[in-house]
Amino acid sequence: MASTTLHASEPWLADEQLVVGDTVLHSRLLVGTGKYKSFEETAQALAISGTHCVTVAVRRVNLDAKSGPSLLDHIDRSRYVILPNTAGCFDAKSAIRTAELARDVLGTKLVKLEVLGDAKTLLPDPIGTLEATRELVAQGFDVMVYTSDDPRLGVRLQELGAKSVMPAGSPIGSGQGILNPNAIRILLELVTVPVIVDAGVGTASDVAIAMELGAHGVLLNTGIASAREPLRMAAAMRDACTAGRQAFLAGRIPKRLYANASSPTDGLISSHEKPRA
Amino acid sequence: MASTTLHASEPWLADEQLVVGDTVLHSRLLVGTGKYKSFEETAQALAISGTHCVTVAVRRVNLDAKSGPSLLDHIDRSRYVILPNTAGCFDAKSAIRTAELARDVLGTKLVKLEVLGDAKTLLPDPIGTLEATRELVAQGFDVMVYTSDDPRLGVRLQELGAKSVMPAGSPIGSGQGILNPNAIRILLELVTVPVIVDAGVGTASDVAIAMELGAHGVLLNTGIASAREPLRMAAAMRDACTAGRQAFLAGRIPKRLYANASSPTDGLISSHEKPRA
Amino acid sequence: MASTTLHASEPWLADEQLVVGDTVLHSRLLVGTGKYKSFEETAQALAISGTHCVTVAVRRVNLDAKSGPSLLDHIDRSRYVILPNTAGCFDAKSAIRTAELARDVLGTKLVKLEVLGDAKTLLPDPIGTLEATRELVAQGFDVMVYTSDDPRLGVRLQELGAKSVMPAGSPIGSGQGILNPNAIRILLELVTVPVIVDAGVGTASDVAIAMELGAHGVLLNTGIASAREPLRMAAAMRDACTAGRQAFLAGRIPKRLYANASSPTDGLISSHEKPRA
Amino acid sequence: MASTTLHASEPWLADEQLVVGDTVLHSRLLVGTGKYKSFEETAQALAISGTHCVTVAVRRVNLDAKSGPSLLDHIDRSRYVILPNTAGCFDAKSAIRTAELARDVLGTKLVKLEVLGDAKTLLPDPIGTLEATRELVAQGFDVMVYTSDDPRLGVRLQELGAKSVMPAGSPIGSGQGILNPNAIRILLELVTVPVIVDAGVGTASDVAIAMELGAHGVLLNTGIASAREPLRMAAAMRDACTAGRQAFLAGRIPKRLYANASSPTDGLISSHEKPRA
Amino acid sequence: MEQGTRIEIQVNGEARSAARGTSVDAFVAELGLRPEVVAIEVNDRLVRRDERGRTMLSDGDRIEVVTLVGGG
Amino acid sequence: MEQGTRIEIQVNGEARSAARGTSVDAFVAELGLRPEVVAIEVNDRLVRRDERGRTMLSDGDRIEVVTLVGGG
Amino acid sequence: MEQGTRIEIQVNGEARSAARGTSVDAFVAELGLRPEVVAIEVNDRLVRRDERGRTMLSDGDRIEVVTLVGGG
Amino acid sequence: MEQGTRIEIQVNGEARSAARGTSVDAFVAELGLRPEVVAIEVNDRLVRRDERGRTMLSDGDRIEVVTLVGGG
Repeated sequence: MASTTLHASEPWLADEQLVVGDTVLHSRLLVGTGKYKSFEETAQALAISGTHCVTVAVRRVNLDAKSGPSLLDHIDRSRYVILPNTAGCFDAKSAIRTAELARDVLGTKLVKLEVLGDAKTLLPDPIGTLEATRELVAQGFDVMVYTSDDPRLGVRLQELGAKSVMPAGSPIGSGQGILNPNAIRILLELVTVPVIVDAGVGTASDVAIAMELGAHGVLLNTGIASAREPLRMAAAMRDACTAGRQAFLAGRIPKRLYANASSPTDGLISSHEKPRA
Repeated sequence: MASTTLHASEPWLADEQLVVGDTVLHSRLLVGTGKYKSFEETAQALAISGTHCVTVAVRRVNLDAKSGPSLLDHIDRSRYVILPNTAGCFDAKSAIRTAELARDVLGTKLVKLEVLGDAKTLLPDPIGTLEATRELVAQGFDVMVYTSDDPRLGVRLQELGAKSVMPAGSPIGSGQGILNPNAIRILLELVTVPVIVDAGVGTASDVAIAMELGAHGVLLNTGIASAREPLRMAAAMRDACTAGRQAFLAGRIPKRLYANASSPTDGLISSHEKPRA
Repeated sequence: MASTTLHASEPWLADEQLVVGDTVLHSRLLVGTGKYKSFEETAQALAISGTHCVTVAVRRVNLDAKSGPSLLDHIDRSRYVILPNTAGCFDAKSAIRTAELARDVLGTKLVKLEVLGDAKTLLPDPIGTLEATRELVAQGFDVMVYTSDDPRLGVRLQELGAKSVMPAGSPIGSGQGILNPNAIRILLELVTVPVIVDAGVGTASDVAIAMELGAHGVLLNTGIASAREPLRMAAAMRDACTAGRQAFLAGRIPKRLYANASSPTDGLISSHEKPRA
Repeated sequence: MASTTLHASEPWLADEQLVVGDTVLHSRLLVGTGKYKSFEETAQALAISGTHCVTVAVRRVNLDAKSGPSLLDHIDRSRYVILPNTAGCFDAKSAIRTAELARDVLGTKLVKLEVLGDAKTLLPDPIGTLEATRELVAQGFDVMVYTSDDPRLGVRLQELGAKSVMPAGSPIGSGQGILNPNAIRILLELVTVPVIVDAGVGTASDVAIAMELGAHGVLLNTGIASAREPLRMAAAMRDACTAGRQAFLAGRIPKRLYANASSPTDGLISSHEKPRA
Repeated sequence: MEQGTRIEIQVNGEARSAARGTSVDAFVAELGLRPEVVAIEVNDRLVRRDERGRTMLSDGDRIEVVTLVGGG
Repeated sequence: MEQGTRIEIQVNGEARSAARGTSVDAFVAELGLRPEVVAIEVNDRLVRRDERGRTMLSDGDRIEVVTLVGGG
Repeated sequence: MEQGTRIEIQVNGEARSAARGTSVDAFVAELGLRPEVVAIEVNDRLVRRDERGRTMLSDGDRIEVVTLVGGG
Repeated sequence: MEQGTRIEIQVNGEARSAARGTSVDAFVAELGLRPEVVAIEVNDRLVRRDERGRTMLSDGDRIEVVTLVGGG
């Protein structure tokens, strides 16, 4: 959600804040930091997006490269919550080790857990995801868990202590948006922790649709970073997130097969043809 | 589009303005004034929506009512372009008379032409619409014409001199959004005047989708006025319009069947399981 | 619909016949004869499809070619109703001349009218289509008219005397199926002559969907002729047409957000876990 | 698939048979026996559907009722493969016990495993489903397992020895068809055992769509039993299954944004208007 | 014997009367309407703002008096 | 003083009694059920078809008697 | 001095010639076409089957000869 | 006869050597890395920031040195 200042001036936009575990997030848009042309572009896109939470990955240091600038030098930690992910892990053990390494660098307990099933689809492995969730919760992490849109799997992950369930709208980087709105809707009925749609968002309307379904937030990366104009798309995603959230809260009109006049139907001037009923 | 001031501070949002005939519109969202609870609510919703162009209807004066306040008292004409419609007309002649009456009140030549086919669906009658367009253009009106999403019908209306083609996304007040994006896309390829999606918008994502298709603007009324919270929805529609427009200009990522990693795929820590290709 | 013999053995499939003007059609699938590898393949595909009505086009004789076999030698006129089209005509006059030429060859008054708007989209031109319909009806043709899915345009064509309205599901040869089921549904409410979905059918389910909407028939050509295996696809389209029609007549179950058990919910064996409500 | 006799007469419909574990199925349509008005209607619908495999449920005997006719008296076991399900079980243990009871009555090892997560959505519980699959495979059952459309969950179930993966197109009895074709398509790429779409089918086109995606079969019950005319719908589902399968094998035409003429584009008669490119 | 001094007219479909020789302008005032927010047709023909003063109503005229209202 | 000749059992959740020494086979017959269309659990354990003859019911047994019904 | 015995005509857009006094019927035969599968226009006007015999071609006529081909 | 003064280790999969008795801290410095932006595993076990000083590398150790990079 946009800042409270804005809300002071726009009371009709009043909204509760998104809270994940102990973390209060001031925006419902979470943004990744991969695939940008430069750290500068990354920082600018984050700022424009209005996000309060940015994801990062854990990777081996390149020993041959001179010790250059770090991504961390470009992310103001007083401004952003940093959410490390376990992207690239194909088994629970690697994901757990990766989460521990990230916590050691950042000193925070928030983690976005990903245990993937295969390198082609990057879809999550349900067994590894369940195992790693149990273990990381036991180790005191606030686990935000990437999963399929299987509603009962989301329930199981919440039962294991996940602080947020993050269903894929469609496969990572596929840009197909929310392929199964019905599944997201049911998941929202079944779990009580925040549901943050993760992966698959290709354009602004995908974000709006997710939020209109009642999702508590959306996480995206490729949709902005790989757009022809990332900065413009960052602004579009920002506005789509508030638009979708506000539309959800505003209560949309029902759908009908047809017609419901928006202009008065009486007081018409005398006509030669009468309307056909 | 948001104001130029805003753009000065956000150069990455640069966009050309929407021009219909001689009229420059500073927002791509056009908003109707029907179905609100009060003139006050109408005025507030218009202000929040950021629109620059508002539609009104022509109706008989109620002779029994004491001469009370007029809608016109609540629409600041220095701030808004007023677009009278011919809603409720079921033949060309009534629509032409209605346009003339509106012009006499407002002293402007802009008109939103509607010639409807029947009272049940409120879908436009193609023959009456073609006839009235020819006549009103001859009388010097700047005709913005409500039509179906038939692309070749749009071409014919442009050939007759329409200044904007306004295809229905779905039937008036149905809230079904853009039922045939393909038709809108083809229409946009075939005509050169601005294409403004009119009717059918139910919620914010519908507006975003229309703009992402490349539509030059969206006109809506019921979607805001009949929402549970009209003011909130006005803000949602405003943001969805800029979101969709900016996403269109930003150039979205292509859709794929699956997976395209957003985190680096090398530099992974040593793993016990190797990813399955 | 399949033969009456079949129905004698399957009374539950009873259905009325499709009648266009004076012509009774024994199948609701109409099939084109373009794009086949040979006249032999054409004839075999027609036979497999179970169609009773086949479309043909009118073209200049190739004067240089020796007088070879004619398509007509391969279409048994005692078995099939031949429906000539005016494909390739971009104005009313050419379409009318083409219809007259076809009638002179065949000696029948049935014609599929096409007046196209442009060579890129092959979408119908509404004005030329209205003009040619009026004229051909005056000349005593039974006009089956190709049009967009604009419901009110269909009404106008029926008012001019068309014996069947043939909306495009999607552009000719695009294989996109029914892009706007809602428009077809409304058209079916507004007109009384048979509605035959023409163009856009790509695969079997497209035919089934059209028939489930209540369409009286489907006309297709490319979907069969350009499939990898035309004969197999001819059988698929045949079955999809009967499947869709029978499903429409059978009255489908309503859609629900979720669950409606198909097995009894009582008489369960004693369980350790009780179902969660 | 229709009978081999039929194929002898229609070589172009040649298809391999569906094999699940040791069981060869002569039809790709599997049909449930719940919700019919009578055993007679059940038997007739099964016969019309052309199915070779029918599902049944296990329930307590009603001790107060006189020993009346059994469903088994109406299902000719020389004609149909009987597939008992574990519907109504909300934990692995109940499902395992139910499968054992069914095997004791039927003397066969085929079972359709369902472990449900809750009574409201009837969506499968992934953990219970994984546990029960492992145990039943160990006990020598041929397990056909009802699951969500999560592709990686399907892979895990195959790894545990399931003989068929049965993803829900949409929730049981919801009649929403295939909500996420993309998930089914990916599942089909990832597993090698037959994929049989189970649950959610509302009408004929849903079956056709499932088969066109490449599914090896479809199981349905409510779609037929609760249709207004079950016998008619049984025929519709039968034809839709063959239509969809044959269309899949035939290789459909690609989708295009627009136009691909089905009639020749040369040899047109001289025209006054030239087509617009 | 002298002729009546009033004329019978139709306004928005209702029967009304007015003094013979009433101009459109005067009639709008008589109805208590604000002239700048209405438009007038007499016998299906628009009477433009600048014609109202010099246009007199006649017996049997059908008059439409319209204004702008909320619409979409 | 001699012990009771009947045992108390639970069948599909209902209290029933049977003669001491009744086999599962005999009990199914007593219930008037067709043995080929039912399956039996005693205390959550399946009693296979071929075990029914030699399996005797005991006081307090919980018995499930099931059959196949229409389902999807 | 007597006039030419042949006329110049256009057939399906191509220049051709024919003997003066050739009927449409005769011309179709000359072209080696099967009369029952073609239709004929002369100068954009249909010459019906039953008119072919008595319709003579004239110098400068534009003739369309069409047939039915595969189409959708 | 005295033992070798250097040890062979694996760092991010590459063979390296270090002086016997090098602490993790010292080794990170040797690699020219900023200690606050990296995390270290020795033989698949995390060496926490506060353990680096007192943790000595041994011959054959497998060391992972990681940092945070852009990711989604």
